[in-house]
Amino acid sequence: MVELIQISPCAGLLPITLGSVTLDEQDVGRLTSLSPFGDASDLSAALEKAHGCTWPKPNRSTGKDGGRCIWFGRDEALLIGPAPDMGLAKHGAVVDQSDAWAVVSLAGPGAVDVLARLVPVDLRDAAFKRGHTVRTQVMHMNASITKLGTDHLMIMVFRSMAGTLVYDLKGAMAAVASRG
Amino acid sequence: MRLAGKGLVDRSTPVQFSFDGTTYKGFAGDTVASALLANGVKLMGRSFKYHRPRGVLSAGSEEPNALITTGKGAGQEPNVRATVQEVYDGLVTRSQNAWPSLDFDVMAVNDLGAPFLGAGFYYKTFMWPKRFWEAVYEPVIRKAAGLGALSGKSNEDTYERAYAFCDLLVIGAGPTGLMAALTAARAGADVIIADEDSLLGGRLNAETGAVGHQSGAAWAAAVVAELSSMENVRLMSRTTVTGAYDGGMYGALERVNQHTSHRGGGAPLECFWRISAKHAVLAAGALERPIAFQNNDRPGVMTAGAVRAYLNRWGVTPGKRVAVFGNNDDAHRTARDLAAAGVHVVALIDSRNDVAVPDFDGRVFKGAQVCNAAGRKELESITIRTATGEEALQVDCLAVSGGWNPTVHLTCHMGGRPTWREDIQAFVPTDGSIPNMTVAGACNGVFSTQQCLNDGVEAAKAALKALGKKNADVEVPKAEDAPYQMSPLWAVAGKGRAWLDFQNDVSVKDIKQAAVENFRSVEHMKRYTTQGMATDQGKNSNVAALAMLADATGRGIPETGTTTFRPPYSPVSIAAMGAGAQGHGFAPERWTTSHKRSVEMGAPMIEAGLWYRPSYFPKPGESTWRQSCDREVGYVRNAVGVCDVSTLGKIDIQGPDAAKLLDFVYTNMFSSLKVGRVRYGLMLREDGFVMDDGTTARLGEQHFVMTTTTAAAGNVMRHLEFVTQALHPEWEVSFASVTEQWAQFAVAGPKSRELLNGLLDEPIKGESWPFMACGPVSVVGVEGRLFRISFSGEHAYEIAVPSRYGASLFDILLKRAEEMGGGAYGMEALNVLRIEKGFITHAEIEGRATAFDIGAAKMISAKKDCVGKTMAARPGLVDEDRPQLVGLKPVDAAKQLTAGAHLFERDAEAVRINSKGHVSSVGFSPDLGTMIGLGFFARGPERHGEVIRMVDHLRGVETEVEICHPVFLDPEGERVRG
Amino acid sequence: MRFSGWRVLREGLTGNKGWAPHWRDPEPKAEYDAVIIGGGGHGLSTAYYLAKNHGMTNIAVLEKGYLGGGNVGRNTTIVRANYGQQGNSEFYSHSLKLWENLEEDLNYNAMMSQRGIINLFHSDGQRDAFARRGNMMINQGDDAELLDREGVRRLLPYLDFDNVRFPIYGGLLHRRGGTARHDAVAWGFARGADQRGVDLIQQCEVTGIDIENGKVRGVQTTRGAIRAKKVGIVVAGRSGQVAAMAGMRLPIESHVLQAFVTEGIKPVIDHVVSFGMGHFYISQSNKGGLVFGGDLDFYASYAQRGNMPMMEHVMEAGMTLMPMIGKAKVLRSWGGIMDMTPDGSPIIDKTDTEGLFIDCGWCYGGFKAVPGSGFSFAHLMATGEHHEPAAKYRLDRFRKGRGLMDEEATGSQHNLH
Amino acid sequence: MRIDCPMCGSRDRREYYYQGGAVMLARPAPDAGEAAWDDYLHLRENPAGETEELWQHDGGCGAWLVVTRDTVSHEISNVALAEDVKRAMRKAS
Repeated sequence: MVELIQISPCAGLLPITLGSVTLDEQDVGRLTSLSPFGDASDLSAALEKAHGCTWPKPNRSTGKDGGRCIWFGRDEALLIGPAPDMGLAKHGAVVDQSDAWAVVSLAGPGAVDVLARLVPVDLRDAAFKRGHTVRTQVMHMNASITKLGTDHLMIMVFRSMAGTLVYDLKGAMAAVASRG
Repeated sequence: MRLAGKGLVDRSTPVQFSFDGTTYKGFAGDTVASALLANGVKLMGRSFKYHRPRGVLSAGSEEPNALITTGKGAGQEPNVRATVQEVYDGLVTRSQNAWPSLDFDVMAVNDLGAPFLGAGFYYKTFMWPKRFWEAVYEPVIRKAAGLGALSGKSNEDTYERAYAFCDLLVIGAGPTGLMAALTAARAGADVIIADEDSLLGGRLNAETGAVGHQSGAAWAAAVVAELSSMENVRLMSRTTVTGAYDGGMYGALERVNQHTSHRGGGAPLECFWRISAKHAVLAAGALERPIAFQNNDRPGVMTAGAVRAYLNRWGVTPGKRVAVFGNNDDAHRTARDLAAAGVHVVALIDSRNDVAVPDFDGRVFKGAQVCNAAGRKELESITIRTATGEEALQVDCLAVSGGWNPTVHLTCHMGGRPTWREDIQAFVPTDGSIPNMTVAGACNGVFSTQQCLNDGVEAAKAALKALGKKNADVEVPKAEDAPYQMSPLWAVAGKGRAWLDFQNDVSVKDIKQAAVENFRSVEHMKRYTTQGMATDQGKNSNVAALAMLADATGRGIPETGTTTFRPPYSPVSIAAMGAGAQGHGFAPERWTTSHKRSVEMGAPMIEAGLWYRPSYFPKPGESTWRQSCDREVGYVRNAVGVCDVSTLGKIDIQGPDAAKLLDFVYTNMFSSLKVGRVRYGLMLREDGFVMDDGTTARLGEQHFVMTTTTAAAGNVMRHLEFVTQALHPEWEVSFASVTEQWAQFAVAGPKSRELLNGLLDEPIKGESWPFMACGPVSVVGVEGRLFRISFSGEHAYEIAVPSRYGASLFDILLKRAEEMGGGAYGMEALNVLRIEKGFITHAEIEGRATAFDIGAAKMISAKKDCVGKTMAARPGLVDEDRPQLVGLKPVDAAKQLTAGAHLFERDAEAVRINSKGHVSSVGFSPDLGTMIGLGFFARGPERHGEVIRMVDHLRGVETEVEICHPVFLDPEGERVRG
Repeated sequence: MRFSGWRVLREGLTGNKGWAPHWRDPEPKAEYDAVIIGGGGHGLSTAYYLAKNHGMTNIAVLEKGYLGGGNVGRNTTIVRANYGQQGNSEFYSHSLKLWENLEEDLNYNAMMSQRGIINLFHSDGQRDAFARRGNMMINQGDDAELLDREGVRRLLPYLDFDNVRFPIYGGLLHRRGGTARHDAVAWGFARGADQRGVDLIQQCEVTGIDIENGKVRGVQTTRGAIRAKKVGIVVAGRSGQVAAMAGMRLPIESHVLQAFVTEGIKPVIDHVVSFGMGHFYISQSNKGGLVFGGDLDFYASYAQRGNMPMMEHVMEAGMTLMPMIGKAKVLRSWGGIMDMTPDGSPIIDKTDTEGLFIDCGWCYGGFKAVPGSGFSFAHLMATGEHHEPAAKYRLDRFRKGRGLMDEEATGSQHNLH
Repeated sequence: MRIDCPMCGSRDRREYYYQGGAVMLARPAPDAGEAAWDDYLHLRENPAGETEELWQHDGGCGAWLVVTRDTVSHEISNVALAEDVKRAMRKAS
């Protein structure tokens, strides 16, 4: 009997710890892209009803582990965790992206310094607090970065670029570690 | 010579390093220059053109003479400033631009030829005989030019780039900068203070004056300690702010490990910072300028401030018998400090008549000038010209001060031009040159320590105000507050050569000659003489050269011109600014889910729009790629082939206006497409040329999935964003790239249905999936999608599953295909298969092809508007004489076709005006037993069956070819429907 | 005065007292047969060829700054004739032939150095595209050779062949391409024009173009009105502004292109190397500096300076292609203003105003065109007929879509060429 | 250079894609004639001074923007979402 086996985007690449920072793949469950056809208010209401998190403002996330919604760009949010309620599709496009992204966590003292080697956005706590999220770039890759806590970030890039993400982060981690 | 009890070096940490093979001792905190001077070494380099012996001139990054090479093997680094490079145990350095040795340099013969090698001489000669320029003259000139040498080996060191953000960037950590940083930091601002020196404090570390109740150096150390303890402050030593850019962006180079032996691994040698600052304070100080006189370049002639720096900071006296020559009060301090340290000050020569001089045990000449220096490799004496005559003095060091130039450089980086100030005979920054930058201290022409401290506070307050932050109380300590008095003296009159640009060997005579030859504009003079084009960018000489040009042309300095500087402030390694890109870091690598298996199968992987795709899958016994390719083509034509097509762009489009969007971006109609069906679409750019093509499937009434070519996926996505945001924001439609979500495989060939039926939970029966049908399927329990489409002309499908299952599905498909006499096929076979069917790719729609050219003019629907429709109707785009798509086959089946060859009439000469088209794609068709090709030929569609000529000069191929229909196999399309 | 090695020797022996100005600084006359607006490379060569080829010596070049102060003095000095499109191919071919005799012609050493240009390719598709271009070059009568990977390795052993993001498949070698000393080209043409009687007038900005009844009458300048029967606009970087004085709008958007030079180092790169995947090209000057550049900064600009993102991209390209240059240090960076057209090719044409001509739109390829552009523009201005090698550089080609020369095949977006 | 994206805030120029003049928002009717289309696609005011341009924040939120920027000083005086500008244009016409 044939069976399709699942392989995660960073299989065989992670985890890595260098200095005080650890990079690991994160299994966050389902990823669903939500885009309203027009105004987001109906979609927001449906979202709150079904999943307990509202439509996020730009650069912010709502909800919590297991049911988080992060702002994902213009007119787009990403529902992370649960399978989407099918009722959402009445108010906008609901697109399964569970396999489209490599999701990693970077954690430990100095995690923000590591990203400062690759990301052109100020991710220090004063400017980028827990629950804040950005669409930006990691080196040459478009990415989504969300702060889960002090020195704890979730980073997403396209699945096919998982190898490059690990390569770039590893180099930055080594450089930060070398400064002690 | 090192003096006991002087300086800030760490005498408890001795260090050994080598220069030109000799080992020397220094201390932690020494630069190569200070340590060599301490060891009595004065000759450190040779000049660029005349190879004149040179010693150190300065004590900073502006050094034009003491350029050395450090490191070995791939670590070799040329043109390192001995005045910046710190010594560490094991540091290897050597001199450069000298052969066979620094002491005896054959090329010094150039100096004797100087009368023939003056400014711009090379523009007037080396023209005869003609071919001698490239054969003889140029190679000799190239070899003689240049300074140090690269190793020629690939970089092995680690470099780094990083971003930083702050409210206030303070550039320079002298008295002004430290005070500015302290003021802003205490007020709670997020502060970065950067200084190129290893020790923060600027001139305070080089002077003896007190600040408050302690020495300047001690005060600086105390402020640095306080700043270090504050969380809102980042101190960056060994960090040169190299450029000012738009929007408060600054480039900065940190020399992370240039002062240690730490190499390799993760440890970066240097880091290039991109700093985003809301406000900046430029506190970069000032640079002292020499005075031109005959032989003023002899080793031992230095700037007066540099002599004080070596004395007070490094505890080194550059000479045992020192004279000081200046046109300003500042020079007097050098005499005073040297005398206080017990060094023999032979004389103080001040060009001004009426000045008060400090009391010391040496001769004083007022209203006098040094007019010559003697001693070739080491200064032996100077000649002084007074009102009464000339006199020679035996000295081994001459400290010279022609005044100070504010360090205006960064303020010029955004096009600002500095302003001339008559009172200090120098340029100062022009207000507003860099938005949100305040210039303070010596770089703004404020020269006393006290004034600098005050100015630092004021600059910080201005910044705080702009940032909307409250001031904090900062007490300004008391410090030296002497006025800066000077009288201009650029060059001492006399015969012989008086040097301005030391490194490039530009003398006062050269400037004058340039003026005579009518190079009177500053830019002309610079370019003609190379003045200011050396590694110091003219920091030491531009103002004096400008004064000389003004003098030669009878104009004032401000009327003559100004100086300008471009980034970087001091040179930055390519490796630092391009850090991370070496090897594979230059662009992301995109791997399909079948990548690993393809590599294991020995497939050469080729690049396609950042993705890697397999070229072919070699089998044992195959010695050429053609053998593999032919076999793979056979799989598809005769059994079943499997190919990963996940790299094609897939865009999920939904919403009430989804069909409207498709009708607008495609030339043909999509609103009429039935749910569950797929249609081929052609997309134009607004200028009417073909942008991309692909199939789009309708999954629901308001739900489509568009396919793009691999290379154009990003462009098409942007195009859709443009249309829906900038042209039709009223449309209710959303789309998202789902390229990465789905692993998609082509399963092609007569046995494709049979293969799939072993995997589909609900097998395909009869006509349940006709050609161009699509829909959801269950693939061994996984929700997938199936499309009955073909890029090979065979009965074929594309099957998609979520990417996590991609690798597994590929393996299963392969195994089944192999059992059925088929297998995997790569890009080479895919190319042959599609050429046989006349399907186009980006080889045909390369950006200059129109719908008319590819025979698709009728695909532009007359019933609606679409992007590109109007411009595609321009007369030039539908000209009957345009080369149009044709099939090509050699008249002699054994002959070769090559892509990139041009096409000519059979009897026409193969020259430009006769070229009537070209070959775009070729492949060997195993079915036809010959090479076939696609190409474009003027009026080609009218000429099927005619024989023309293909000429590829580059590959030496010339073939008679027959024009034919671009579909070579199965023109009726029976197989694809069967 | 004729320049030669003997002259340098004689002057050297007699104290270099005999050198004369390379050109005069005349006062503008009230009227000329023709006036050239713009004393850059193209303007000076136009004046030179008007005088030399067409006997028009009662002409003036009006320059608002100093001669050769625009892009001719701020570029990466590359000279080549390796174009693939009809129209460009014959033009650059003609220009290269003029370069090959320039020193003799001008009696000025412009240091034309035919050290060879190699355009690298990184896939089979790119190889075929370069083959098409190379064949066009040979069809035109120029030189081209298709090198495989080993052929490239023999010439450029220092490239990273083993660990590089875009592997090197081969290169198109154009041996007659190379570099020249940019300033000397401008000065040589200036001196040549001056010797033939042309008035080169610096610090003279044109502020208006006088047109009556559809005919040009002259120009207004900061040094007074000057009457002229013919006026040529040759002001790369300011073409839009000057054309607007005649009521014209041009198919041009101005962009900034950065270039970089390192500190002098001993010879290490003997050719001009171009890396298409990274939009990077490099050569080494005779003084020892590595001279290199990349793509446009991509936003419209007249600022003559760029920003860090493109600078870093250029450095990245250098590091991935030839990591042996890592320890060379960038001494200076600068930016030039590029007249970008919708097909990336230039314009040499008449205008709707009789007697008014325009030469513009050289994108970032203007330097190598200096002799050819002047030659062809002079021909057009003097005879009223298009010079054959430049005959396709028409203003109306965009409107009609006829004879577009889109070398990059990127379409009508100005900054993509 | 930094551009203040109305969605994302101030971001480095490297996150943005530049297209050209904001004239591209005003697409002519298909039958507007040769001159109108020539204007739209090719001819440019190309001022040395303030101008309106189309950029896309493709390394960020993906929004198309109308950026008012000086081509000499590079100073940016306004950034708006292209969709808002386009809607306003429609309302006005």
